Amino acid sequence: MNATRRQVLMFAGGSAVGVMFTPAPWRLITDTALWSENWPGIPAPPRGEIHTRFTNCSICTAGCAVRARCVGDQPVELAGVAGHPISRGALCPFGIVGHHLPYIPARLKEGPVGQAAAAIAGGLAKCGPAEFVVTLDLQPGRTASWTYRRAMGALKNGRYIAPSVDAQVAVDLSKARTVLSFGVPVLDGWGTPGIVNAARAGFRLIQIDAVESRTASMADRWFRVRPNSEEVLAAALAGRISPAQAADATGLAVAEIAALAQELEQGGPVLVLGSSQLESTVGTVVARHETPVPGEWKKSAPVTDLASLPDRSVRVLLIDESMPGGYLQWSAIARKLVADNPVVVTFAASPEGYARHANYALPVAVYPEVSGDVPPAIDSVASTFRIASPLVSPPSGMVNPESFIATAAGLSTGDTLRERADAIHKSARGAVFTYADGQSQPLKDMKPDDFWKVLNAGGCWIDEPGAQTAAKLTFGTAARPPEEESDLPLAIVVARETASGIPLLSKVYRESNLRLAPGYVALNPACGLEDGSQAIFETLLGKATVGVTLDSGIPPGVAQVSATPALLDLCAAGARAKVVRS
Amino acid sequence: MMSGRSIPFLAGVTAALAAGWLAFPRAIYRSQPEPVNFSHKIHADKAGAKCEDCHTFRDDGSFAGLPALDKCTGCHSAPMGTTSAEKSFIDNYVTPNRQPQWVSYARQPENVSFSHAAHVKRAKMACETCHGNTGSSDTLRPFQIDRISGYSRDIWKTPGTSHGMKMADCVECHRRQGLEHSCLDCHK
Amino acid sequence: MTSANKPIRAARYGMTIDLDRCNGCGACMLACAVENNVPPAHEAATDRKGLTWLRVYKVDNGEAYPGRRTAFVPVMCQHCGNETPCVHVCPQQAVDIDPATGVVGEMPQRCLGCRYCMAACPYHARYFNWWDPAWPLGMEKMLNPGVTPRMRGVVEKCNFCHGRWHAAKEAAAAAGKPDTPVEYTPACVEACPTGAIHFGDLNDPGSTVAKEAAEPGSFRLLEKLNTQPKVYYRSQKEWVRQVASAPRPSAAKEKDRG
Amino acid sequence: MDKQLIARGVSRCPALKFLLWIAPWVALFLFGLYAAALCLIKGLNQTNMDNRFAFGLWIFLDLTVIALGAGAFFTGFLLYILKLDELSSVINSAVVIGLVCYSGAIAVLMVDVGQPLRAWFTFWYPNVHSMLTEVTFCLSCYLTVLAIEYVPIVLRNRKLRQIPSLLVFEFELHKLIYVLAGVGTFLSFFHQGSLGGLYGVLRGRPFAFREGLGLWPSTFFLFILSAAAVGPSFILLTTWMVQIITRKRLVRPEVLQLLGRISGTLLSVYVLAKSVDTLVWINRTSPETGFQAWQYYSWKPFGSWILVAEIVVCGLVPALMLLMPKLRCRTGWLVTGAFLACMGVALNRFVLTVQTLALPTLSFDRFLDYTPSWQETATFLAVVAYGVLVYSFSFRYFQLFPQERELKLETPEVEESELVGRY
Repeated sequence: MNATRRQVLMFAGGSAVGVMFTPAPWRLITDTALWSENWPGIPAPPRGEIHTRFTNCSICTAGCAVRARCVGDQPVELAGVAGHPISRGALCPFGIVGHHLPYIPARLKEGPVGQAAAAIAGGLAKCGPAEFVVTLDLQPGRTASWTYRRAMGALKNGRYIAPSVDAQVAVDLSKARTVLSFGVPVLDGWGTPGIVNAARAGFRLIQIDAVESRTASMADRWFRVRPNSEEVLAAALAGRISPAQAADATGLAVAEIAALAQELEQGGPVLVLGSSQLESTVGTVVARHETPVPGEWKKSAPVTDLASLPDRSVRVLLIDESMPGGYLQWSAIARKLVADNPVVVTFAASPEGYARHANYALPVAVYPEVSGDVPPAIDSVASTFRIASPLVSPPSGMVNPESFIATAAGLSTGDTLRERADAIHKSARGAVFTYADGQSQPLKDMKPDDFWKVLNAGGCWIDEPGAQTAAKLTFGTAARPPEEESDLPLAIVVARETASGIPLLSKVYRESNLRLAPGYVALNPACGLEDGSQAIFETLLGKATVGVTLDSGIPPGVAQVSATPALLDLCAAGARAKVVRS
Repeated sequence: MMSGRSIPFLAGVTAALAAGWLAFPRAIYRSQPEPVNFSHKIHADKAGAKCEDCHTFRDDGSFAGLPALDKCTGCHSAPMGTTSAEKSFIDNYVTPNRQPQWVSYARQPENVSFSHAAHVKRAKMACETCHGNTGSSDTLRPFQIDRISGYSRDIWKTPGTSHGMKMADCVECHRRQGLEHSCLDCHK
Repeated sequence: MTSANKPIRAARYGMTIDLDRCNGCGACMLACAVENNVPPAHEAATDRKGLTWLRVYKVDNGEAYPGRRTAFVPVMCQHCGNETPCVHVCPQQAVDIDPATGVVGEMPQRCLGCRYCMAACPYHARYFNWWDPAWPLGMEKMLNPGVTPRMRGVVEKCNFCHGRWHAAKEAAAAAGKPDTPVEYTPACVEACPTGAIHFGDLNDPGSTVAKEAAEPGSFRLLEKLNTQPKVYYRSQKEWVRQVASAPRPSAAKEKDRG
Repeated sequence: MDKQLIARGVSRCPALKFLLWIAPWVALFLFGLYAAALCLIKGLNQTNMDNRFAFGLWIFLDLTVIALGAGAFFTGFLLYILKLDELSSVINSAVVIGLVCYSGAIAVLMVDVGQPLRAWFTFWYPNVHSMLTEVTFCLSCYLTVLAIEYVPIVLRNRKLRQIPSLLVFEFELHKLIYVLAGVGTFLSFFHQGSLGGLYGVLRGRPFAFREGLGLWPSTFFLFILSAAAVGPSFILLTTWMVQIITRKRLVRPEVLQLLGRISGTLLSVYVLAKSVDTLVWINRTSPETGFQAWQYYSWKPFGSWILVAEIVVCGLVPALMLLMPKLRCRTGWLVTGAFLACMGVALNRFVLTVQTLALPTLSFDRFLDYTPSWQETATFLAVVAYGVLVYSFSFRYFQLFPQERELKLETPEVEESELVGRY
């Protein structure tokens, strides 16, 4: 018994010794090490031929030209198009990761298309004489926008609503020697990066900002005023009120205001942004020619704003947020809806916008899946026409809001983009810049088909510059009088530099503290909350859970709120808030 | 000491040696047949003389690697000859226009950045130097893949050559050329 | 490692970054992540467990409102040229410096994840993969074939976009052009909308970087450590040049998030 | 039931009692293994380390444990090379402690690296310039030495002695002991040093960076000295503790006092060297790299008190305690002194590991804090438990203290009855 046990042990010992003299153990440690190079879960990038394709970015109206490095037909890297007369090769951080937009985690995958159509038809039938069918277009000025206006025009009580009405006025940064900005993020997502950077050396930037925004920190001069007191300062500079009055409201010294006023005297031409009180020097603002459209499109609903509608009058509301622009607070919209079950349909890529309130949320394709034109940028002195042509194919089940709304309104449309392009070609104005060869040629030397081809393969039509005028440019959020009285401790400042849900943007707001993350509120470090902690954000309109970011650039008594719809819905103009530990 | 008591010990040693040298080297690989029984030899004679005729370079200098079906259908739109291999190729791939899923014997690990242009065009190396006699083979030997690391058997030893395609083999040649600078020369 | 190598026309790739132009938009950080297949953050990741080969820091002069000034400092691997701290601490030659380019290279597949190099790096330019990389379903189709994704448990860092270097080298080989040094542009340089970053061969006196690096306003981070970084920063503002020196505990106290 | 395994002439507690003693340690050990498994399977995201705190609890305690384990080589050195025969009465215990410390430390290191499957690359593609390579080689070699030194202790077990071939083997092995002691000493000196060098070479971390004396930075030599100094202290401590726990007299008091004296002497040398080094660093090394030394201590909680605590309270004070014969002969003072000495080294390793990483290097850095996660703590506790277990078994079945038998005969029978205590 004992003996056999010993034999077994010796056999084992023997094989242990023996195996050391075979390749087995050494090969096994090598192989396990090699396995750790490509163990499960580590994707292998697709191989294939490298192509270059061109398009225009339609994330915002800057519509920067994009050069896409593609493997097979899959875009893997986006960059600007050098030599482009408008975007000048620049691309903003969001544009750089634009091709990841289809992969936002919260993307709408499907929606009740049939039911929505039926509900709309029902709503149209039920629509009384004093009731309206409304299309709210968050990004006006597109060809699709024209289709909406035509569709609403085709209905007897259709209305077309857009957040910003005046689309034809543009600024000419190259003409300004001083830019006076009331809370407008001039250097950070307001205009076309290429244009702003090219002009930057030419003007002195004076930023009026309640917090140290990225623009404020890069401005030549930054005046920190009390939140929502920008317009008071503007009034003082316009001479409507005395510097003393302004001083109390803004928290600036009288001397400072006087000095600023003088600076503007000498610093002309002055371009004023974000104020309804001050007018820019003639020359810094231009009235662009309208990008031509087919004549028959003209008989369509005018562009109006929400205020023009009486309360409780909207029976059917169709919202196109497929290309998000300015966001209208929901409470303002809800006030306009009829009392007995109105029909609200939104066309959205993400459930985080109006989809939270609509009866039907229909999924749409996003950049760079879908073909659509980008309205001219605010700082482009000439009208433009550029098409964001798709780089990838959209997932199935996506709805095209343009044709959906047209059909709902009984309007028959063809290929509207092509019709628009032909109309532009007929005008024979301006020039066409082709991305592939970097050449620019007059439109009149081009055949319609070539023009159309260029537009889709990466090209841009640029009109002749518009006439110089003067205007009050109140875009951004020029502070309106508070809509409510509230004794909450914090004044609200909305950060327009918010990142969308593109996964890789975590680099700039979670893996570093460069930008304010969506759903976050920035507070002064002395606020008593921990950096990165969760808290309850509360205004008179309600409360929401937010993340807290501590930023010494935010003065005490101020909360800088990321412009996510859920938070914007809580922030009426001039509203105050409190942030408490959750 | 060398008494009967050490017999089990020696038995153990022998068993281990046998297993390690005979069984293990076979067991470690998994075999996978190529989709079509392709003869490089015949094609070298009949179709194109040079490897580059099928294993082409793209305009940008990158290497296309294994040819796609359209290369074949240039001649094989209809059966050429009556071999069963020919028939199955036509039936399974040409007629339904399906890409044959070739497996590359010489597929390098993902983190290797190998430039055929640099070796073939700049250094004027012959394909055989690394790929051995594959070009003159009459049949496609089954593709053998390491069960654990998932790398091709040729990486360890390429038939028809005295070497494999391990890093050591690359380094050895680069060192002779005095062209060995840093890891990222060849790794990505 | 290098044994009796052919004499090469050695390049010394370097960068100059104009801090007066940088407006902290973050385009460089994202372009870098896209180019180098750096995965999006794991939900538990923070700015201390993240992967940002290139990280833009927001710095200020430590003063309160009227006097307060802010600048943005992009920090990537500084590619130290002298006693490169990370190179000689790595126990298994996963880090080396390329004599042909001066680029400090790191091989994640050789790395055992001891993180000694991270402790050694004064610029915190090295990042550890605390998680296996993960992309939203389908997004891995958009990975760059020029760079391998890394696995969990290894260190990685900026290598001046070596994927692009390889591509340029191959193109040169195909076209029969000389390949040392090859001309190429790293992703961050290409992406910077304000053109604040320049890249080139510091050994070539004609190059922009060589010229700019020699200008008075240019400086390097922690120069006194004598690690001879190849990334030069430039600013006309005295206080901005100060950020290159050792920390100021008093001021740094309240400097929490920027 | 395990009577025939226990050495003749010594008494050990009943098996049941022994089981009760080890049960909690086994539990702790298993819990720790679970935590370690988490780190290995899910990855190091289970820890609270991060890109800035690349090293944490594990490295700190590894350095400490290895310093304390130095008793093994240094006692061996004194006994076999310098022929201090009194020490033969603790050498076995010293070897076991060394084995435990080193194997434990290496086990934790395997969890600490992100890719343990590639750890062997260090042997295959070694970077000879790296201190860590030096450490890895010496540690693994010395662990082997310790294992070989441990074998005779095992083989002298009553049961195993019955196998003649093993007896022969043991005898042959014992002849090697001088060689082993020599090799061990050399290796240990070397890796204790390279562990110090680990930080001294960090040019990028001016707080840790030290100028070189010859090939190595000063910390290289300081680590050797400090390790040699506290090694004996730790053996003294453990022996004393075992005596308390087992309520047995295992070694003569003189032996402990001798250990104390050795410790004290070396400690005073170390304190002197350390002070000189610190002064040079404050006045030359650090300023030259652009860092004023006072800066480091302006980040709370790491005030200059930490320097005082390290050099005076846990350096000079215990050195004096152990050097003064009057104090040394009182167990209380002796043990306290030894304890303080060990604390001092622990503190030194803590400062080099944690404070070095906590301090900012760039002007826009933050001063960082770090608290180990439960997985980190548990993993390390597993090593402690493992140590206790190995030691307990060794003590029960092997002859760790040769003097124990004689001392037992000397002790009067009366006490014997109740002295057959625990163990």
